[in-house]
Amino acid sequence: QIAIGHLADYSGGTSDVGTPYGQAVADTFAWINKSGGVGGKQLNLDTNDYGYQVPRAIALYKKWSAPDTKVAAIMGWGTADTEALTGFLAQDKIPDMSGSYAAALTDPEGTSGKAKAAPYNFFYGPTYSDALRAMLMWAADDWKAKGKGGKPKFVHMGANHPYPNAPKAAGEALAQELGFEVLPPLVFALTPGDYSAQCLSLKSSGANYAYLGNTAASNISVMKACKSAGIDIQFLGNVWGMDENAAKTAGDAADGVIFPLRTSVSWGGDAPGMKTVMEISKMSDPTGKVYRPVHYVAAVCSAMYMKEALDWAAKNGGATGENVAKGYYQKKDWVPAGMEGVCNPSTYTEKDHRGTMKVDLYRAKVTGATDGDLNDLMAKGTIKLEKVKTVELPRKPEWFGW
Amino acid sequence: MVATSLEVRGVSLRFGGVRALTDVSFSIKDGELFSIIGPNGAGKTSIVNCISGRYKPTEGQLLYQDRDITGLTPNARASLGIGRTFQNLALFHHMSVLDNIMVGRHHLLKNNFITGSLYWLTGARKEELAHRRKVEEIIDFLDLQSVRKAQAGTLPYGLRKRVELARAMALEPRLILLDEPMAGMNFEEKEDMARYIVDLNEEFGMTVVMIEHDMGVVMDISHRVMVLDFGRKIAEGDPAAVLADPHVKRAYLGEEDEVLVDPDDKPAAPECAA
Amino acid sequence: MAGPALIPAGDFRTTYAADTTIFPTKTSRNFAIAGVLLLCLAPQFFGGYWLSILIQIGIFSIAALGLNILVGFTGQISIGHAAFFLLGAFTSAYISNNAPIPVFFAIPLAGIVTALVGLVFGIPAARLKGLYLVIATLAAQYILLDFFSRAEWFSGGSVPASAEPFSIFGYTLRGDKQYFYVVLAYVLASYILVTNLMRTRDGRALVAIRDHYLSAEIMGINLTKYRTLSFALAAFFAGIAGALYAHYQQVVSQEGFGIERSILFLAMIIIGGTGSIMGTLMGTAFVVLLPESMEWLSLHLKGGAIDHALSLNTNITFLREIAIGLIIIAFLMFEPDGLAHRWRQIKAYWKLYPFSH
Amino acid sequence: MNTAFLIQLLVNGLVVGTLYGVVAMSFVLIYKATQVVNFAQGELLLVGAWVCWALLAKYQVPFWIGMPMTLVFMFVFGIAIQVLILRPMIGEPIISVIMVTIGLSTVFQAALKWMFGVNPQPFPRVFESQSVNLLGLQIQTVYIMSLVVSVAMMIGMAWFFRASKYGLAMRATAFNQQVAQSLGISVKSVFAMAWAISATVSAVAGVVVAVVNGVSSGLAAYGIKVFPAAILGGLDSVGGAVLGGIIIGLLENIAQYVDSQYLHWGNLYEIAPFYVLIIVLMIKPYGLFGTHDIERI
Amino acid sequence: MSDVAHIERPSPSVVPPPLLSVRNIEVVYDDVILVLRGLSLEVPKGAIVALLGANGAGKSTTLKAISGLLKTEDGEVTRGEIMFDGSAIAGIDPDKIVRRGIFQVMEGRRIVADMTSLENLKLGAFTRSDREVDADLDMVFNYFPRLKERTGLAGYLSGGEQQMLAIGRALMARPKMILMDEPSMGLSPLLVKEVFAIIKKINRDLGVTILLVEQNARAALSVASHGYIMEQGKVVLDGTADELRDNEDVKEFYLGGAGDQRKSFKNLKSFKRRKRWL
Ligand SMILES: Nc1ncnc2c1ncn2[C@@H]1O[C@H](COP(=O)(O)OP(=O)(O)OP(=O)(O)O)[C@@H](O)[C@H]1O
Ligand SMILES: Nc1ncnc2c1ncn2[C@@H]1O[C@H](COP(=O)(O)OP(=O)(O)OP(=O)(O)O)[C@@H](O)[C@H]1O
Ligand SMILES: [Mg+2]
Ligand SMILES: [Mg+2]
Repeated sequence: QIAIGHLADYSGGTSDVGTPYGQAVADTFAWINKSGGVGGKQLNLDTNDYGYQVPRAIALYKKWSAPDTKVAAIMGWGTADTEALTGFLAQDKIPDMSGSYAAALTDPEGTSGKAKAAPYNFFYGPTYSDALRAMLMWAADDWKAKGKGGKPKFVHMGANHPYPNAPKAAGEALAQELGFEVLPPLVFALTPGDYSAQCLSLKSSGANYAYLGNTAASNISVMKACKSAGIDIQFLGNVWGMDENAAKTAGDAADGVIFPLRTSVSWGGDAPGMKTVMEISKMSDPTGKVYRPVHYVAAVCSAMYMKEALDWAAKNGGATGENVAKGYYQKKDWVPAGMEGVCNPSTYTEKDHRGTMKVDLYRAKVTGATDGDLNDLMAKGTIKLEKVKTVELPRKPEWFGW
Repeated sequence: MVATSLEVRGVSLRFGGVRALTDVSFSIKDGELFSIIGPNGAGKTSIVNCISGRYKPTEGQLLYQDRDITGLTPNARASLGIGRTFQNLALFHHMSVLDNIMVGRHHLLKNNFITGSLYWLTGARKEELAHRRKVEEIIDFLDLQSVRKAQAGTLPYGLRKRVELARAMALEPRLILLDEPMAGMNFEEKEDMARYIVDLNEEFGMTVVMIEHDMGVVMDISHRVMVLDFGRKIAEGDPAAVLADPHVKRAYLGEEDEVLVDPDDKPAAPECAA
Repeated sequence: MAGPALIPAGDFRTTYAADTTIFPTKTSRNFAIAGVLLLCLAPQFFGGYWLSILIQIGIFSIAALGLNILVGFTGQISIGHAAFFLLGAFTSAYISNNAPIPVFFAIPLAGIVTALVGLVFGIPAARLKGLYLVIATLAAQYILLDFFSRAEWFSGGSVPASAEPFSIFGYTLRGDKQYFYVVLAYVLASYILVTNLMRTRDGRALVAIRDHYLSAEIMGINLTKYRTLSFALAAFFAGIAGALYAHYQQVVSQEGFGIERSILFLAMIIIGGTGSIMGTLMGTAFVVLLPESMEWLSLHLKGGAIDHALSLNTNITFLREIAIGLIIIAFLMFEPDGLAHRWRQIKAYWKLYPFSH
Repeated sequence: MNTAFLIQLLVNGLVVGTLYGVVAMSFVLIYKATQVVNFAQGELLLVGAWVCWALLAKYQVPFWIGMPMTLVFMFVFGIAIQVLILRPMIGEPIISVIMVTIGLSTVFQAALKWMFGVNPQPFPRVFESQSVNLLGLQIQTVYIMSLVVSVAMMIGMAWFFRASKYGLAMRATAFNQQVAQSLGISVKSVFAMAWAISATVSAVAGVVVAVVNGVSSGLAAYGIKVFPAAILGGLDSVGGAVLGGIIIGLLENIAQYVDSQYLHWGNLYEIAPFYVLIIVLMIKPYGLFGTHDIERI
Repeated sequence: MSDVAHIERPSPSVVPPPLLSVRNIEVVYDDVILVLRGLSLEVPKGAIVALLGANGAGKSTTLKAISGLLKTEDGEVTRGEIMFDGSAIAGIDPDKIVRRGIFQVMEGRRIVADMTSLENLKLGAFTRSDREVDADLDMVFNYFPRLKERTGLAGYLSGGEQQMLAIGRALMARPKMILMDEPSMGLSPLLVKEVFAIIKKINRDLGVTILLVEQNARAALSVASHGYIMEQGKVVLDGTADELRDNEDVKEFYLGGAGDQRKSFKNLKSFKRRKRWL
């Protein structure tokens, strides 16, 4: 048996997105086991809901890093636990495939000079910064396409907190470069509240594009407040701040928001790999009828990358943390077997953990009232995710690490 | 010539519309046992509060050992040697009796939060023990041995009053203000308390200002008495004479008074009274 | 009440010195020493998991001890303690990264810096009481966190700051087994210092202020000075604890140090018993161990008969959270004065055994 | 000087401020009667929001029936909490009771997520027109409802505490439970009443914020957010709580104005109220309307 | 308890049933501190009974045991029973006991400091729903005119004024029985007399039964018909007021000197005679 640690947040502050993500990881590993495991060995996934609390994550990690029960790898989760574990991971040589996409985690050797070395941190998907870069590029084109004159105005919105701030500098720098007028950032808290004041500021400053850096609940508040104040602005969402459920809650306020997807299609999308995803989903939903949000599909990709790294390690000297990490470096532009067309091809090297530079941008379309079951809403097409554009970012060295 | 311990000059105190004190003046000599009496709400506690710094007089001046203390904070007055007890008990409820009394010595101790924490290394221990010895003397004097380690909040009323006295004594005050030290005590306990107060005055040489409603006690042990009524001084002087004053009788004692006034049993004034 | 009656008969004191010892009896002192010695052996016996739990208990208990000075002894509630903890962590990381000062000295320095900042935020304490003060501390929490988000030079901004591993005179300690002793040393030192403080002049002044500030003032205690001082002391221990945490994790991030954590610190001392030094340690252990034991329980329920009966699977996480809340509530209903109080009663019971009164 | 912008912000501050006031009021109610800082206030609000949501969205009850049902439910719920959890704590140290409310908030958070899921949910459309125009600003209709309700409740509460026998009883209980009991006041029922009213009032606020933001566990943050409002007004003053709420609402919006027009600091919106609060408290240590402690010995 | 020293007296032919009877109660604080050790006493309907005793004897504890307030101080009646008006009241909540007609004036005034005097008095009438509350208010203001003048918060009243308020508040409840804990404490001689006159008057005019705990034994025995003396949690002596007044020990320890010759506080000897009944 190969032991894997799994940190999930089903009950804490990020449980809305943590639940589908964690479920997908659990399902994928169950499915892997069902289809024969890795190198003939079953995977023993130790799923733990740590409620987004750092001390609990550390305690769990210590369990997993103890010599006699050491895990081969960890499926991590959020910013909080990933940051807390970074130092330990490097010491103990245990790879952590997390859901925290901070650019600072992509620098395994610390060569970028922008962050500390994080040799054992991995994730699947574009960094927060790259996602924002892609959206800005789209916005620049959009502005031209609309044929409006003058400089478009861009504003970064979010709490004064590491998560929303992570892509701020990168975004503003690129916006400048692309000819945007960059407005002073607008702050709103991570919790739902009344953000009409921010909306009025948007209006008075005449902003055209606004990045919403927070998680869903507070982004919804902003979108709704701006909608009812009648403000015309193009919102740019972020990976964790916009999804089917957010669109449902925000209703027509979410109509037209652009946001990045980590996979090239969403649930039910037209891709060969989607069949595998559906199979995996049956692990916890035998009926196969439940709609799975974007985080589920992305998490399946993460877990499948981990699986292939484990595969390689098992064949090349055993599934130790060190070998698993090396497993990631073996191929270029690869997609895990069975996930074709779903996961974006990724490349990990000893020097650069930016897996993919490809960002798929989607637009939320909401037509009509959104109360009711998400399954129905998606089936009826009341809520739709439309692909807008796929941006291939160049792997620029100056974008490395931030 | 005996030095003046305290001089109160034209003190007035107002709370919004309430005139608690109006132009009260008196002076207390060193070593005197001075009583303040008066009807309820006359302003007795208020004057003591002015002396100990709890209240700031609206008008007037307070001189302690010829020094103007009107503007001083209460804690500064404690270091000058003014101690007091309270009418409605004000002990530190959750502390032991011993600690309560040790708090009284606060201004006499030197160690601080750093030297105190380092205890063995900085002499704090030595200092604490030295003062503990002093406190034990007070405990012996007031017969508090058996409750030394008890929580002050659980003591019966009478003992609490005694602990308060002990705490005030621990300050080593030159001037001690006692606000109704015998309220709520039975006769026997009053006897004890009276004895302690007399000892404070005679043995320890403290100047005592006492507010008390028990005329027997006031008559017997005080050297001089001042009477307040509606915030004004209405009489001052020799206890027997003051109590015989018809104004005082009307305002305070009630007409037919059963307290025996025995002119021969008058306490001696301080040795070298002027 | 642990009155004099509870000291076993035959244990006479002949000197005042003997009466001021930390431990009321010889046995209790021997037990304490044996306990510490046993703890010293802990790394030999415990796996990484338990060791890390012990380390966390140790670190948090230092911060909680500071908070207990403020809440338990001086009677001022603070819900900004986590921010001071974080300040200590960032400061120590900053000092050891940017100045030629080894971590060994950076930790106490961080404590001092935090104490100074605590002093500033303690100024309103001189005037405010009760809940009004609580809100001032809440403001401290927000203002400090806002500062951390802004001051990239200091905290790394959106990137977590890194902290050096603990080193002393060129020798670097690595791994939990070694770090455990660092924490143990700090815990012992902190608890002894605070115990001493509380039995000397300034400690008594703090308690006196809590019990009756008006009469404390008249007993010669400068209220302003001691109220701000207790903030500084609380911040000092929070800073030390934060620094220890920083060098344990080797990264410092804002994540997870909002009001929730401040409230958790409060939980530690209330559950342990406000105003009790040993209680602080017990309360911290309780708060750290409760989720862990629930985790353990839920793990063992998984797949069992109860699991099937209730079809728990994902629900178990919520049941576990509910259980944590309910246990805290039940505990307080059963023992509102905290663990320290129960502990004293148990001791009293055994001393008086077999007589119940 | 962008006057139109400023006026719109001020109107918004006023409107949102009354909502803060309502939550602060529910908070002050419990404090006033029991001296307990209720850290589960936000969760009470959340319970109200979810219950109303369930009635409206799940069971398709019309709003004008669903809302009163929610209020009745919350009234009973408040009593139930008091009877089951807080009653045994009567007479215990206040700080322990405060801790119990912290425990309660954990329980509520988890239980609500369990029952209603972890995803935010949209609140069914309640009013015909979502917003009305006030001085050039589109205000959500539901805020107007909260405005009306809060004013009505404020007057009611002020009367209750000043003139009614039970109001007096509640104040006496807050002062000292032992004394209250010695006067024949049932501390238990006073507390139950306080929790019941507070829960009901929070439910009103809960529904308002749910209509505006959708329902999600994050709404509980309002509980902590109104702390400054309650304090600014003075902890034991119902009218003060509402006024405190309005001031905080205005402050946030003015801060936003100053920030977006001049300073570009970023976080002034969130932080400025705290700075102002500290300054106000340094001048008026008991808030604007709080009664001073009696310092008499 | 058997060691109670009864003063022999002819028993009256008709014994009215006592309104309150406390039988052999034991009270423990905090689960460990035993304070009352088998205390019994009876208060006949319409009588004033004095309960005297040294500090810490447990007088206040006795009153709190009767009024149920013990609970609020972590105290508990562990043995014995308390009968009021024919039913057992031990263990009942204090507010219910008030509704049954026992009102305690607690030691140390305990007025509600942040309310006005008027509000305090109104609170006294909390359990009443009749229309005579206002008339009774006037009655109280008649007894204590000073209270009417002080319209500010009660917390700022002087000690004596607060005491008046506390007594007035009890009157407002119109109870069957008042338990008074040291009503004369801190009052001026003039007011002490007034208070005792009022006690007598409410007993006579309103028919209120009174259990009076007092340190001013002389005054207490002058209004009471019967008295109990407590030491260390037990009744050690009881009898009619006259009998007690004539008892040598009572004279010495409670009334201030044997014989009618009052000794001066100034010239006290330090030695103390052992109490005979111990
Ligand atoms: N802080 C205050 N605010 C308002 N009024 C006050 C304050 N302190 C005292 N008073 C008023 O001043 C008057 C004098 O009060 P004080 O306490 O000095 O009386 P006293 O002579 O000590 O009476 P007693 O013998 O009853 O204790 C009283 O009427 C009281 O109501
Ligand atoms: N809450 C409490 N916890 C523990 N012990 C208590 C408590 N209250 C009173 N006691 C103890 O009970 C005993 C009796 O106290 P009580 O107050 O009944 O005496 P008392 O006769 O009223 O005295 P006093 O005349 O001083 O008022 C005392 O020894 C006291 O220490
Ligand atoms: Mg007085
Ligand atoms: Mg008593």
